[in-house]
Amino acid sequence: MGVEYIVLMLLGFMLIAALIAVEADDLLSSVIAIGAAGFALSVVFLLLGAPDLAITQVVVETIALVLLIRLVVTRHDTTSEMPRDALRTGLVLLAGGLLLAGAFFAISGIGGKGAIPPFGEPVLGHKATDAVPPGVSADYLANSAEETGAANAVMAVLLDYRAYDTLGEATIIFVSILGTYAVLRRFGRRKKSQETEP
Amino acid sequence: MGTAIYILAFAVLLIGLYAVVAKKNVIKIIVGLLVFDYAVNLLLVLVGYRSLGSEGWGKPPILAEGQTPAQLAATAVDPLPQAMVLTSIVIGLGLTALMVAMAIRIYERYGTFDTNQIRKLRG
Amino acid sequence: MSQGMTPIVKNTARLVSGFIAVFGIYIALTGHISPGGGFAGGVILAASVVLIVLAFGRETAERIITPSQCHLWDAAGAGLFLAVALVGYFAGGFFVNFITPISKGQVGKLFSGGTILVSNLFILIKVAAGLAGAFLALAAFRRAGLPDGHPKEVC
Amino acid sequence: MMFIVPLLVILPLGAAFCAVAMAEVSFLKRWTGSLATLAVLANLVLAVLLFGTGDLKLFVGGWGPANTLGIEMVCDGLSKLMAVTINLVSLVSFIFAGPYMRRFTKPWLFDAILLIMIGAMNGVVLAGDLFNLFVFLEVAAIASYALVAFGCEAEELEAAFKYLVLGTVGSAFILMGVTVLYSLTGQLNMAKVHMLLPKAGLGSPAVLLAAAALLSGLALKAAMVPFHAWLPDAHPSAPAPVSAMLSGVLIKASGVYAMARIVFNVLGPTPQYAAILMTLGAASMLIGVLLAVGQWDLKRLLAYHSISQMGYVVLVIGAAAQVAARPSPDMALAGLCLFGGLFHLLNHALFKSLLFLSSGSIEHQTGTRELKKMGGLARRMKVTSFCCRVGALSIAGVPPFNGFFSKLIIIVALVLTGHGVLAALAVFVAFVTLISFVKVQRYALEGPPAGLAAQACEAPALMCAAMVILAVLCVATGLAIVPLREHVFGPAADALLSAGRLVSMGGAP
Repeated sequence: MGVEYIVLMLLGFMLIAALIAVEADDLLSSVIAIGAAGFALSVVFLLLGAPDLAITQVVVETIALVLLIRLVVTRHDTTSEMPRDALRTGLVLLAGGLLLAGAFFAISGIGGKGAIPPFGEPVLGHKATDAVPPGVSADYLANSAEETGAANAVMAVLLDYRAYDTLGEATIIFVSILGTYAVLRRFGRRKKSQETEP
Repeated sequence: MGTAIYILAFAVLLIGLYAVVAKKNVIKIIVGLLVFDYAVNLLLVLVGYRSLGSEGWGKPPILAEGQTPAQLAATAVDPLPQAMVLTSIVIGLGLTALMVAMAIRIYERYGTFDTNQIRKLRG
Repeated sequence: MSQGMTPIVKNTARLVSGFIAVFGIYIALTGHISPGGGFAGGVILAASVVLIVLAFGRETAERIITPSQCHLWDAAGAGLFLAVALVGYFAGGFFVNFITPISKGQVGKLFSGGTILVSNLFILIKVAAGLAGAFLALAAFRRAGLPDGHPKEVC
Repeated sequence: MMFIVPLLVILPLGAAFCAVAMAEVSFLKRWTGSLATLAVLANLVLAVLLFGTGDLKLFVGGWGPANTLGIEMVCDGLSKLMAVTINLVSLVSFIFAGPYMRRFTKPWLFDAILLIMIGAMNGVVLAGDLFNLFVFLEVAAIASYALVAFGCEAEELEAAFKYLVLGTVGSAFILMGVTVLYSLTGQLNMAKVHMLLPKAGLGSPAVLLAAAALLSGLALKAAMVPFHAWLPDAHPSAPAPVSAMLSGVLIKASGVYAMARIVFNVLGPTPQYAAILMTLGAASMLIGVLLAVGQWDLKRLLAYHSISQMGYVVLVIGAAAQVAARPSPDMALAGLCLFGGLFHLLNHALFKSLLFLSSGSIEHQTGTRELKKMGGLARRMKVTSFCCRVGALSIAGVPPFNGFFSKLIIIVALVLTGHGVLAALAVFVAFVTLISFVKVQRYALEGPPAGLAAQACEAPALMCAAMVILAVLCVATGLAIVPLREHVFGPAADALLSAGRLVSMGGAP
């Protein structure tokens, strides 16, 4: 059985899990369903030749799940099911339909050249003489071991060729954690009497 | 087959979008954003996958013992989208922590996750 | 909740949290030769702190690492990663891999990849300390409940 | 001079890391604000120094230029203009924040987060790589979510959450667009993508999908009208220096600037993209100002005016794209359009941050933002009300001030490109803006002192100093229009129009 079928089945599972997560009445089941979708995604990553991503996705998913479960488990949900906002839902469905149709045209290549390359045939596989040459990744694969000394090409890209992006990534974690501290301060403003002290 | 995989990825993305716009609960909105994030990451990895036809699946872009870089370049999947997804996953984690903190404070201030009751601002 | 969970959970947590921490460090340090890397390793290392907070409660966890130590390690990790980028100026420019030209190492062995190994280490410190600190802050907030005087708008 | 370019990003980030470490040391804790101000001042000096050089292109890590393996940082005329604007407004905001933030707890957190936002915005305007652009957009966005929620009150948390949700959706769309472009070309470097896109088919569905995703994501960040819902909540909820930064530079750097870059330097201007930009711009211009007129909350009123004024910029950038997309483009006319747009962008950064800072000063002294509860402040707070008047006259487009010149150029450019109706609309919007600010003057500054304003006294000296700097600049930029066009806006417009100049190697790949 080809990898396509397994990926397709896992994506179907993800789709169902995401639907349950969005539509479940109980917030805890919703959060657990999103965890299931995340773990299915990590298996998809593993099958598609991305073990780095699979590891990261699993551990990130675990931490996110712990955070979300602790968030919902002690808090009482008082959401009353309101009659649906028909206009909003309709607009979303309309926009979503347009997006899906556009994506379908962009993927299936109706309208001649310029479609997203078919699944399994990325630009990387082009020949150097094609109209669109294979791009930077071919160079990464061929030269990363020689140029950076790292056997793992993903790490070579992440921490050497494109290390500047990784600085941004580290800053994102840094600033979101500072933001967490800022949001969790018990008092945002001082009382009048405390204002004089810096 | 390939088209079906892409369309499924876009369908997951749409579910996330639907939850963000139409749901009236802070947790549901967070869940929708997570689904949205998954779908975009998935799309990036799909774009970089290379199948080798009859010779099997695309290999991870990691140089194995005794393999030459030329062999790797002929069989491995694209490493650049993977580096991008790694960044994107980390962004997702940071956002999740921030969203959870905000949800805790919103619950503390309003006593509910219902966005119909969280409406001090006029929009 | 202040005493944590049952003894079974506590003993298991005591047993495995060390292994989890070591595994996180291993994942980070071998990131350039096998799957993993500093981010995954850092999150795993933070997960061991999360496990201790869940099993024993926040006070016990703060005996291992306090929130203010978390801040310091967090800033130090980020600053050291930036320093790696800045040292590159002496080798020709911003973010230049300055170790590879000196000693390349053997591809596939631990000491290879130049700054990649060093950067992974600093990212490990940064991510682990940051996430552990954020989780401690979230845990502290949860226990405290509402403050006695509900804050009033002062201005 | 090449070494300066990364420093613009590194200095604020490094200072932020230092500030967090300093906060744990008791005797250094109160100096984080000074450190931040110094870092931003150094940044401003470096950004001004860059004007002495030509276009700088730097491959980070030395991985270029042969096959663009690394990330390219591009510092052309437009990047320099944006970098100076960002660092100038940031410096003024930090000067203002010194006394203002004493009212909040843990001001070091504020300093660190705002420094990261400034560094990230510098990163955005210096990026020559699509994914790098996305990463720094995201850093700036996350920092701004945290800053909007900084006060921790119910409204602030709610506004921040709304902003976070919409901002994240926008970012995800941007990443989707980048993904599609990468799948078509195998490159992330903007110049290379621009070069390879015609081979993939410019009007093909995949490119249009990418363009739709990128433009809607960036329109969300720029708060263009169908996507504007978050801005009037988020900008007023933040502390005043942050409002000044968000309205003054963030929506420009991560919205309008990125949009212009993508349309001109990556996708290449076509009539369709021009039409989209002009529709977004005209709608924001009109609807923003109509929503603003009815507001009684001073900061909300200013926030709606931000939408409207950004509409002017996007409209005229769209007109420039339309001219540039013609078979035989009139580059002088397109340059005039861009000159008007970019000049208005700079002016808006100056007068809108001035107005937000003076509203913050009023709020700090009187404790209210409601126009009806103020009154008579002209006598009680002389400096603040003088600066507020300068800002109001600038935004309303009264002759000697900078807003007049940029609006005039925009209207002339619209007439010359053959959009008489849009020009008339722009005049109408300018008129409504004037009325709206007459209302502010009438209720806040003139008249008998109302309850809360009666005991108000002048704001601390540093806050006044910050406002006076901006007020002087508002007048100065209006008077120095000719040299500015020659040395600043001309190269900036060239950077957008000559997309080929971004190509570092030239020739076939």
